[in-house]
Amino acid sequence: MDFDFTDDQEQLRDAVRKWVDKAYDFERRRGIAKAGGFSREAYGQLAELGLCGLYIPEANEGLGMGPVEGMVVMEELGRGIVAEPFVQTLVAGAVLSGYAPEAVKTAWLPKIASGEALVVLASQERAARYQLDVCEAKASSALAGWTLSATKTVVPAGDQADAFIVPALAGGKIALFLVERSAAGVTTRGYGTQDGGRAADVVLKDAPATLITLDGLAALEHAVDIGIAATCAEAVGVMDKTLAITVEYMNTRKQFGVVISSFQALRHRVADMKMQLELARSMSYYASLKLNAPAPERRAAMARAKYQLGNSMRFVGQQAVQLHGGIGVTDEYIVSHYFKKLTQMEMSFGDTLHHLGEVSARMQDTAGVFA
Amino acid sequence: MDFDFTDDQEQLRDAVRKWVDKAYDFERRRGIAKAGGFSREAYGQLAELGLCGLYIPEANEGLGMGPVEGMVVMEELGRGIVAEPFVQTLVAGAVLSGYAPEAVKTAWLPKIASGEALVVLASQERAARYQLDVCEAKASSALAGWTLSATKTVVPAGDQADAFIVPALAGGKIALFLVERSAAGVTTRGYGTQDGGRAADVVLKDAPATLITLDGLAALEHAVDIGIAATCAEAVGVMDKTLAITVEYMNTRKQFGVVISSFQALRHRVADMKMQLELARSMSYYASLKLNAPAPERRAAMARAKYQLGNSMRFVGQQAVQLHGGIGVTDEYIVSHYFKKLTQMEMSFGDTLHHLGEVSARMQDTAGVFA
Amino acid sequence: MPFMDLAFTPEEQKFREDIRAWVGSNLPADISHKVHNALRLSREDMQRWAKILGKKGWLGHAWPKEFGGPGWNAVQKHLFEEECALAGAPRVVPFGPVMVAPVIMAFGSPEQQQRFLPGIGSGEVWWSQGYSEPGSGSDLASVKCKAERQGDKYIVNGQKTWTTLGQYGEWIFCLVRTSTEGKPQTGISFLLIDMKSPGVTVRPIVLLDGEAEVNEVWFDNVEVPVNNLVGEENKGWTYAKHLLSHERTNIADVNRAKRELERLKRIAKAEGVYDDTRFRDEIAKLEVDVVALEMLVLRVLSAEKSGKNSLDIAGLLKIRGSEIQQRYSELMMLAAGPFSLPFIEEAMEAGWQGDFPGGVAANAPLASTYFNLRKTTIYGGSNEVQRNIVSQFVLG
Amino acid sequence: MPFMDLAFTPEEQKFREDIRAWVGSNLPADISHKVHNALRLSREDMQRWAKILGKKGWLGHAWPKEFGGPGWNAVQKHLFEEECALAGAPRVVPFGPVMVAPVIMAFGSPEQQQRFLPGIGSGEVWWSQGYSEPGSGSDLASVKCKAERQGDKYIVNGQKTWTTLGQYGEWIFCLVRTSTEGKPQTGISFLLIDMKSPGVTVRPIVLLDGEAEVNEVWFDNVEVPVNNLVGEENKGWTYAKHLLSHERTNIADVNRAKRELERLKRIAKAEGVYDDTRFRDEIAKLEVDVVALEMLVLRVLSAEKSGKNSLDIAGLLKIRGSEIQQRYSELMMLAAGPFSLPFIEEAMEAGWQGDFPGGVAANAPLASTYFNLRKTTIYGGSNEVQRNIVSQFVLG
Repeated sequence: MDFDFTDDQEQLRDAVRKWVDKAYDFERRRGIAKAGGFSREAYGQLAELGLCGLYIPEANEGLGMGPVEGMVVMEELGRGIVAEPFVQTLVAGAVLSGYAPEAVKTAWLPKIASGEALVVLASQERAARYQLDVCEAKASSALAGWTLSATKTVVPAGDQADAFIVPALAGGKIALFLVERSAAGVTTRGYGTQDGGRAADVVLKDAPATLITLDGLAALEHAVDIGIAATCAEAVGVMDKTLAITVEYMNTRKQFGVVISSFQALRHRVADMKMQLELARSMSYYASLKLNAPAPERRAAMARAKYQLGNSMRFVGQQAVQLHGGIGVTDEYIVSHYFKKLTQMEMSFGDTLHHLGEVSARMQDTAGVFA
Repeated sequence: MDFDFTDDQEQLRDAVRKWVDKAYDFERRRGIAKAGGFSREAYGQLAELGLCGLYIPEANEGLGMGPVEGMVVMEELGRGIVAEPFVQTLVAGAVLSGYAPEAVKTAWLPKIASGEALVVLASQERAARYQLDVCEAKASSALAGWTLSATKTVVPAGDQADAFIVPALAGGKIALFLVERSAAGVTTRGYGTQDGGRAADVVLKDAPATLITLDGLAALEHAVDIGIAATCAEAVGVMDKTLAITVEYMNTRKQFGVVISSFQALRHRVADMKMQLELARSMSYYASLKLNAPAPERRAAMARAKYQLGNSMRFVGQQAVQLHGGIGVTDEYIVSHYFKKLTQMEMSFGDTLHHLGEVSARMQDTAGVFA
Repeated sequence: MPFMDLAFTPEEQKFREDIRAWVGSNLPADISHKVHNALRLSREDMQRWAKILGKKGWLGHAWPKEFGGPGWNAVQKHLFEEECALAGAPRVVPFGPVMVAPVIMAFGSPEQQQRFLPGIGSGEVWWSQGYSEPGSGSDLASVKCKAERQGDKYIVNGQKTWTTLGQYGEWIFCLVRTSTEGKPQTGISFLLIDMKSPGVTVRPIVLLDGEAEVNEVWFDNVEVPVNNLVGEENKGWTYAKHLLSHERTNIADVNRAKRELERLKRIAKAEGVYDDTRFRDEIAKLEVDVVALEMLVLRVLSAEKSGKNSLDIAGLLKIRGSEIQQRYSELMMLAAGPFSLPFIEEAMEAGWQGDFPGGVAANAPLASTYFNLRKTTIYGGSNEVQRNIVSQFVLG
Repeated sequence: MPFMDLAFTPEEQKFREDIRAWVGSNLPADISHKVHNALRLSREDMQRWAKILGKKGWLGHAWPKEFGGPGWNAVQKHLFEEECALAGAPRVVPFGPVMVAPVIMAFGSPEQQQRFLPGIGSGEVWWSQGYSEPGSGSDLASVKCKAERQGDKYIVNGQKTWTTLGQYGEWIFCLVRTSTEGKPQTGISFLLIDMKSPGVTVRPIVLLDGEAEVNEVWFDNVEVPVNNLVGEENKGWTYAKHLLSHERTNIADVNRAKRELERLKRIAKAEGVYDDTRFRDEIAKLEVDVVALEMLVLRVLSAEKSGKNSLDIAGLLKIRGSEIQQRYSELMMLAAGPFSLPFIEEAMEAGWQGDFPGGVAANAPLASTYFNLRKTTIYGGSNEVQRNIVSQFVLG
């Protein structure tokens, strides 16, 4: 039982933090959001730092690192509310490494690791909401190979990605496929998202596809769990910075002749924010450290973590705005952007009520971290 | 639309308040609780005030008053956390008046009105919890009349009452009966309750019974709704006094050289208590004013009211203790008795989660008081 | 003889039905469509409805008869506001008819009353409010914007902010500092300023939802005739407080809450979560919250009508009303979940023909509304300030 | 090389298993039965277990080796406490081994150490705490209880209160005022007093659950030898603070919370509400709360073990731990609902053969426990004081 980071992990953290501080300040982010919510250039810089290969084996030109390194990177990207969907890169790297046939790995993993290819999960369908086993997309097998017909929506950076990981029904069961955006029958329509990022609707009409695995639901659940752990870590970074911004403001801003940090009711609110942040950080550790556990244990842990993080994100985001007063609801001042990011993350990979349901359904007689 | 009390109602309020202040102070209440939780003498004084006939028609020697008068009386009894189960007297008066055959009315209503007879609802069974349609008690009909076999538990003042109103299955449907405590086959075992009052287990073995109505579920629901409205009003009185006690304490008690009412975080807590009190008072009005509405509307209103009251009671009670600090958890100081009363009332006639379920199940497309 | 009764009297019912009928035939359908779906309202939309009300004499529906108002009591005003809200009428922009008009009536000269009230009552002239300044926050008496008397003019220099819809304003009523002696409250004056005057600059502030709902207003040597001073110099704080005391039950906005709760149920059904126990329970909780708030409002109205009880619970109405606004907007957004996340500004315009992700264009404004309504616990005296006030009332 | 890992090391696992085996064969079944069912523990029960631990050398399980402790690190201490809690061992009465012993070790004379520590470590001598006074509340430095030096004695006059289990106490460590000069903190001394001394009176305070868990202790010209003074005169506040700094992760009481959460699930099943979505969700929320608290505790332990991170979150542990205690006791009571309401004192004794209303005697203590645990957010520095401390840490 140990929660110390290794020196290598600390160096990784420093490298990402430095990049965020220097290369991804508020003005650049604002520009990226205005320009559509995704910057290939910024994404390329993440690749240059070597981050895109984090979860990819060294054999496939990646770094072969694990969940703790992923957590460290996501925390730091969260502190800068980086709009590029790096969570997706972690998911794609891990899922292809873990489930794809050798040929797919060889073809795609080095490109993902180098940043040449952005691969994202295209799973959201209208009828599914947060349920992973609801899928209307259909896969057909013919001599020439698989083709997919599907309508996927709110796909992260969907009109910028080079390929999609797509769940679709093959013979009544969910299988997982890789579809290139440039393939025939693929159309995308991109738009900005509330958090300043980018997404797209992706429509596939008999689009040629490569099979990743026929055991698609298990792989999809794993993918989402990687996404949950990464989102939890990202949220910790966002909240940590949100609290810091709020503290700085409260120690500067005066009302009735004194700094507002002198009002006890507001001070206690800050104590409650700190509580939520530390509970969230604890559960983010828990999520990352359970990411390699057997599926039922892993799924239960992710639900618990995302439930805690959802509550924390909502409280910290809302209170940060409230404690800022009027300036908190302006576009000009940075805190509202942190708040919007937290809001969107609460709805990523299942919201708080959804995960409460998961926790409730998976409850055992035992209790605690080791139960 | 009017929420003014009439002069008669104000006089009624004054009369009850005076009695509570003079005749039912903390020391007397403590004595009653120690002696078992029910005082026939105190109950007799309520009867002398004419209160026991409140819901009984004048034709049956009652006052023929309505829900608003009931509310006024219950608020004042609540302020004194009167342990005698006056809610039951309102319920019995209304249910017998509304559902019983003429002979039963003539026999019992004048005795209830005069205080000679205490009649209480004996409905709680182990398997039922808060569900009214769960009933294992059985009624049998023979030449000599009805007999009942039942085990009812936590019956208010059950070993002190003169008769019980008992739901039991007659031909597969719930009917309502009157059973005298002195009847053959009736045994009771009394005990104190957490709020300083009294209850009993009541076992009926082929006990002779008088039929009140075969439409027992409707009558039972009505009885419980009368109980809910009365409990809501009582709770408003309890909370009103609880807040007053807390305010007085906070303006006296010093910490770090100043009265604790000068700490902003505690002041805001008091504002939140006031909020809960006024929301509760509003919903108590709502409950009493909907008590004569058609059954579906009435049931929905009672669920909404009890849900609000439950939340308010919990918050006000817990915070009152907290704001008192150590002295708040002693038996010696009065506030803990108000807290325990509020706790028990939350579980009377259905707790907060139960009524949330009722509100949810009865939800319509419309919204608001008049929807 | 008054007695406790939840039902409105037959006269009140008749009044309500008359209002409902009139609103039903006079509220333009294109406007109510926007309101019911939280789509963008233009200046023209808002003013069109104001003028319709003005023509009927109901824009100043709370005005006394002597100034051309209908002379309604508190319950009638409430019923009017409720019928307008439920029908999907836009909220009346309050700065003219609700805020400055009562001050002009109470403290303005007859000349000012004749000059300004008709344009306010008809909806012709758009007024803005100039109270807040950068840094003032909840401390409104910290006015810095300066008005120096020079002959028959004031020369105004300074800045106001958070001026709601100020980009449309033709006139603005301002608290200005005319003296720096004594307590901050004593040197404030109440000035009416023509926003077309040279030296007035309006700069929109973009809010977190991307909309420019509020503004900064700059005054650079703006000349204002002294007869635009309301009442006496240095007494403006008194008038401003009078104005604030006019904000009563409408601060709770319970009528809008009822309309939006019904909309929430429609959204939850469309999104398939209405029958999910967990989500439905959240709506059920809000349902009770709204009923309790409405009962609280009705109690205040009853007390106002009868003058019998004194219920000093305006702070509670503000706190609870704003919390409820935030909660219904949050639940709407959460109901749509991922389908509330695309930010497509055009989709917030009525008549947009595009295909919104997930296929339901009604989801387009949900997140924006949630973001926008964070303001409700901040403005109009933050909820923290309201709790100070409530606790002062309870604890002394 | 340390690296992030949730699992305990094989050595730690082995340690845990050894503890578990020992506790399994040494904890008397009648005692664990009472703990698992929240039945009344007698003085004899508590002391019996203390002596068993004492004999093994584990009553002072956090003591350094030089004073006869096992010399465990933070994780080992945690594992020991966890195994004891999960097995249903009574909490060790902390006043002797956890509170006064470290002060005597750090500041007491060798003579005092030899005189007092063996009796504490063996569980033979029952110690009480004399900190709080009437009116002192969270302001512990406002000590009024007076000790006047007369030759080789102090004459002690005054009153202590909230003395937990003081009715059983043989010795009491007290903060007493030996000087009224300077700041309140500077004139306080740390005195060890034999409770059998003439002039000591103990009066139980009945709490809201009807139990006499705490006491008032009166000192009427009590003579205390000066060699019972720990450390220097007027430096007692420093020693008391040292003692408070020893309260770390165990203040969160997460091990007990885990045990009680499992008990809550059993009660919910017995009462038929475990499969009710609404009730079950409340348990599920608590389940996450407990895991999050445990992770927070583990983070602190890891930091203590490695000395690498500094995590000043003791205040958070107190706040969250106490809230969780209150919540599980509330849910247990609500699970039983009406069947938690009878107040039958005899039913809280082990072996009671009566028929509890509803038929489940395990419900008898539920409401009492809920009432009793209201103290947890008040004592040990109220949660309001803890929030002051946390915000001071965050905001400066």
